[in-house]
Amino acid sequence: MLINVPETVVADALRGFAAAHPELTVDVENRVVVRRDAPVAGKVALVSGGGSGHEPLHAGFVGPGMLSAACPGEVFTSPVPDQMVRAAAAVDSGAGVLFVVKNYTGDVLNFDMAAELAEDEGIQVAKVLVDDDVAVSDSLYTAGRRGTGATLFVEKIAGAAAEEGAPLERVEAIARRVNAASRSFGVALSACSTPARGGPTFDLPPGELELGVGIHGEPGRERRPMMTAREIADVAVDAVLDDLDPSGPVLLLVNGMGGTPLLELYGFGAEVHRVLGERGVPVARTLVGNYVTSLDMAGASVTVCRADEELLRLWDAPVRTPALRWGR
Amino acid sequence: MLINVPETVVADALRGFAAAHPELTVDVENRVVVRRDAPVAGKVALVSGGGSGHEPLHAGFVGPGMLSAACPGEVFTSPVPDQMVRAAAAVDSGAGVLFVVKNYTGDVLNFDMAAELAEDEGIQVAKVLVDDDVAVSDSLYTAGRRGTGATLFVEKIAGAAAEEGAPLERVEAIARRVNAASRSFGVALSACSTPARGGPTFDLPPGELELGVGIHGEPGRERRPMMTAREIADVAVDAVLDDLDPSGPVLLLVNGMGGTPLLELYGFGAEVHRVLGERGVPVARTLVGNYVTSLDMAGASVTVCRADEELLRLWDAPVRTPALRWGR
Amino acid sequence: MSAVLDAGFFRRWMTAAAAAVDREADRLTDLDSAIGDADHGANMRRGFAAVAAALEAEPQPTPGAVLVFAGRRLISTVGGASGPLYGTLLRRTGKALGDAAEVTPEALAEALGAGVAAVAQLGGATAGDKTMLDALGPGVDALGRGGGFAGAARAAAEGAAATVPMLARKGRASYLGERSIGHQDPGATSAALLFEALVEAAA
Amino acid sequence: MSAVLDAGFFRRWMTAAAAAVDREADRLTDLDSAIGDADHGANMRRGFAAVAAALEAEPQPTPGAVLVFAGRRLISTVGGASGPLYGTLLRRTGKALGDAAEVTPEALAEALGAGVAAVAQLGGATAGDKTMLDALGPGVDALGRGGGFAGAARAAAEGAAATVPMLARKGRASYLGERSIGHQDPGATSAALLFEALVEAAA
Ligand SMILES: Nc1ncnc2c1ncn2[C@@H]1O[C@H](COP(=O)(O)OP(=O)(O)O)[C@@H](O)[C@H]1O
Ligand SMILES: Nc1ncnc2c1ncn2[C@@H]1O[C@H](COP(=O)(O)OP(=O)(O)O)[C@@H](O)[C@H]1O
Ligand SMILES: [Mg+2]
Ligand SMILES: [Mg+2]
Ligand SMILES: [Mg+2]
Ligand SMILES: [Mg+2]
Repeated sequence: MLINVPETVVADALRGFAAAHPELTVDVENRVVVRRDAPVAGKVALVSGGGSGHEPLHAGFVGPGMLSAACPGEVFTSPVPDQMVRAAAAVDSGAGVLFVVKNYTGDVLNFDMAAELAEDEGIQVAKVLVDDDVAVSDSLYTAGRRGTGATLFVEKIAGAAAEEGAPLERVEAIARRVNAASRSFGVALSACSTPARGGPTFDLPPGELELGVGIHGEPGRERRPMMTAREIADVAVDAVLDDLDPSGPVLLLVNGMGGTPLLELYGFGAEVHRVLGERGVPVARTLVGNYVTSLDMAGASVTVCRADEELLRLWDAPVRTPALRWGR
Repeated sequence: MLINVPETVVADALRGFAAAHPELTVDVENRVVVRRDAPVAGKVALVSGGGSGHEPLHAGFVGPGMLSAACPGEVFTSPVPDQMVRAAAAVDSGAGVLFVVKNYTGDVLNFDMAAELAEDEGIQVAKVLVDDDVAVSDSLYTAGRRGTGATLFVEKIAGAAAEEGAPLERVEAIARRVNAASRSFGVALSACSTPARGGPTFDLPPGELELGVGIHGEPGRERRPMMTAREIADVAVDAVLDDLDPSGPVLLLVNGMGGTPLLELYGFGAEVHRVLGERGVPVARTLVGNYVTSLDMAGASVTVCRADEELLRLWDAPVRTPALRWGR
Repeated sequence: MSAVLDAGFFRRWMTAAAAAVDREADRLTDLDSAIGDADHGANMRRGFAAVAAALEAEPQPTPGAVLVFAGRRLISTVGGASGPLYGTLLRRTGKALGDAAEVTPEALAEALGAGVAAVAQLGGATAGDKTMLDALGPGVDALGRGGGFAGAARAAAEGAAATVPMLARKGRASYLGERSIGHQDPGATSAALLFEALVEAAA
Repeated sequence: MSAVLDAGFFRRWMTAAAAAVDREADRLTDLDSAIGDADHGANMRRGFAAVAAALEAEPQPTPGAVLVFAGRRLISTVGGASGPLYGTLLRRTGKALGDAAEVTPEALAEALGAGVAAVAQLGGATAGDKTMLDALGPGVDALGRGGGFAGAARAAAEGAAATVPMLARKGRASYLGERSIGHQDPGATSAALLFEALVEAAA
């Protein structure tokens, strides 16, 4: 691993992030990344965060048109409430703060505590839970669906709404709408290696793959002999559509887990487009790349979001962050 | 590997690229990616290309402010002259075409043949050879230094000059100047796996690394027991500075080879900034990310470019490509 | 076990807990990599190291204060699921102890019962869900039945071992469905270490 | 070897070359992965498969035409260093053969000499640089000395084997410096296959 010692990985990365992005305010000590012009008068602020190891999520999505602040935790570990409270205080203009929380027990508990503390400080807080991963059944027997690729859609689209001046309830409602309209499915062709562990988090021999993985190096729902990109696209897209059933155009994210070359990811994207075409689903916008990653895991996920005109307009709105940037 | 069969990897990726980037013209059959508005009247065109497996280089750099067209070859194999001639014909407005060629025997020979053929068709062609890799000594006993990370600097800055309306000789001169002012050094923490080979291109046990690698999965100059990010940054930056000796501000690219998580890459970037600071080299701009990759190789490279005011201005000029995008 | 427990005892407990999770961090992470995300060892080590250091710098005056303070530190330094859950366990236990300078083992057992109930409420888990509750519950029960610290540690360890055949219904392990069966829960394992640390603190 | 060689022979040569590089593609790629970029087998397979298919579709009338046509196809389909180099070898050899309907082995040896010289000029390499020239040169020389196709194939194979101890001075292997020593050059290895294919075509 290209690191110093496991203990300083997150702090080291934040120092490097600060050096590379002078356009953002990076508090390395307290682990908060903030839009330089925050608080923006009258604007609802978006705060997200989660374990590190998913870069560019979330710090790479801080900037005009998307997040106001991000709180990186330790690798694969939710940040602590102190970070979120500090972030909320730094970005709140009085118009309130939306916490974008991926649905993991740790993230939920820590953001809940933070929301209580922030409200104690007089900050109005709303929360949206992102839970798009169809590989996990949303039942009493699980912690509910995981939050994965849809996080990008929620943060981009709700961020655009906030930038347009929408009030907190409306930003929150749009964020919920995007989440409800999004589903994801992921596969792993290798495990990932966390710094603390120093090696792969599970044993996946070459020639096998895991279907239905999340983004924390955990094994998936099922192990299978290696499949082709075509076959994987069939499984992933069908799993997503089974649960979503879109009638109109969709936003598509073909997301790399970190270790899959862009060359392969684009080829996989071609197969995803093929299946969606065969299923009669028109793709309005496509994003291909490593956006919601799992360290060096080889693999990919497919996220589909049912889009109406408003969501498309907000998707196309200008965004200016380290990892996502267009318009203006 | 997330592929169908090795034989179709490049074509599959181009199909996916075309689907994801309707703003570009992608000729999948003939393997040419072209700016949609080409030829731009009066504007010098930039054409580059090289083996696939280095994505987003080069196709990801096609668009206003950077390349006019890119020609992807097979994996790690220079494209053929037919592609380059076709690209040149598609983008030439009469103002001439600059071929940006990384210094590898295959690329040089194929682009040379293409230049001859294009000139036969009445297209004015200039060429710039990128050879920034200090791990290879530029002597009679080698094919000369390899072209690696500086390619991004050359394509961005010469692309900006062309966009401003500079004539061919001037665009060529700027490209040469950027190349002459740039040096790179790379390390590998793992080999990469090419589709054709189906496995790692060489054997690198965990706990060892290769210093002085290129971007084609070839072993480097020297194998060493694993080093920390701090130590690697010392070696890489010193190798670069030894050969460059910058007095003023520099552009810095901390480039991932593909398989190293962004989290680690930013941490490595912090160490690179530290060494440069210790050596008294002010960093004017920093770019951290996977830009000139070697499939799924774990590792990173450092590219430093001595920058004057003109280069900085051209660097900051607007660019609108899939992988590099700012301004406007 | 007839002796009353003062603030020094509770500080020793936290220091022993820090040593235990440090010693066992790799095992906890290994367990977590089988059915979770391979960070439980690092999480517990980071949290209890911070607790031990903070108590060194600011030794708290009463048993309740030690635990409330330790719980807050856990919440501020651990993150993940275990940070708020263990943090709540200690805070609520500490609050239940009030501001007495010394407490009996019986009072501790009762206070721990309140702490465990708070954990169950916060996480929404119950016995048999394959979580830390499956060690915390039996440990506290044994203590309440007068089993002493050693008996509680034994019961907690047995509770942790009993999570192996369980199907996880809470936390990350639940994502695995049937594949969670056959592995010991990392949080139950660290919970058992907390009871072992009680034994050490009393020795 | 007294027989004259017609266009059919040259087409058979190209077909046999396609079969040989297809058969040996993995070995060529293995050699290239040791000191290059692991694509030489795929490159040669793709190029000669295209040549064989194109000749099937458009059988060329003369020996010279077959080789010029084949060379062009290589240039258009291979890429890398080997595409222009092998393409030039065949094109220049073909050009040197002129438009005769039949050529003698002696004429082929001479024409190949011109082809090899063109490769040396294009790539700037000389004997001993650990490239395809180290098999092409000895092969052509043996043919010129009347060693026949079999003798040429033997000499080319020996030439390829002799690259093992060489330090590479051209192509990617040169990046490795001293570490290029001890490995056989992939291009020299494929060059030897071309001479083997000559033997097959004559059989
Ligand atoms: N809802 C819950 N209730 C009680 N304990 C839980 C719950 N969810 C998780 N846990 C415990 O937390 C442990 C995992 O802790 P840790 O690995 O530190 O956090 P994370 O799961 O966020 O990575 C599990 O082994 C389990 O014992
Ligand atoms: N300058 C040169 N002159 C002659 N032959 C060369 C030269 N450079 C490379 N070669 C030959 O090309 C072979 C490599 O071909 P290939 O792997 O197909 O292309 P690339 O090196 O572009 O990947 C080498 O083994 C060597 O024999
Ligand atoms: Mg975790
Ligand atoms: Mg090659
Ligand atoms: Mg965990
Ligand atoms: Mg090669």
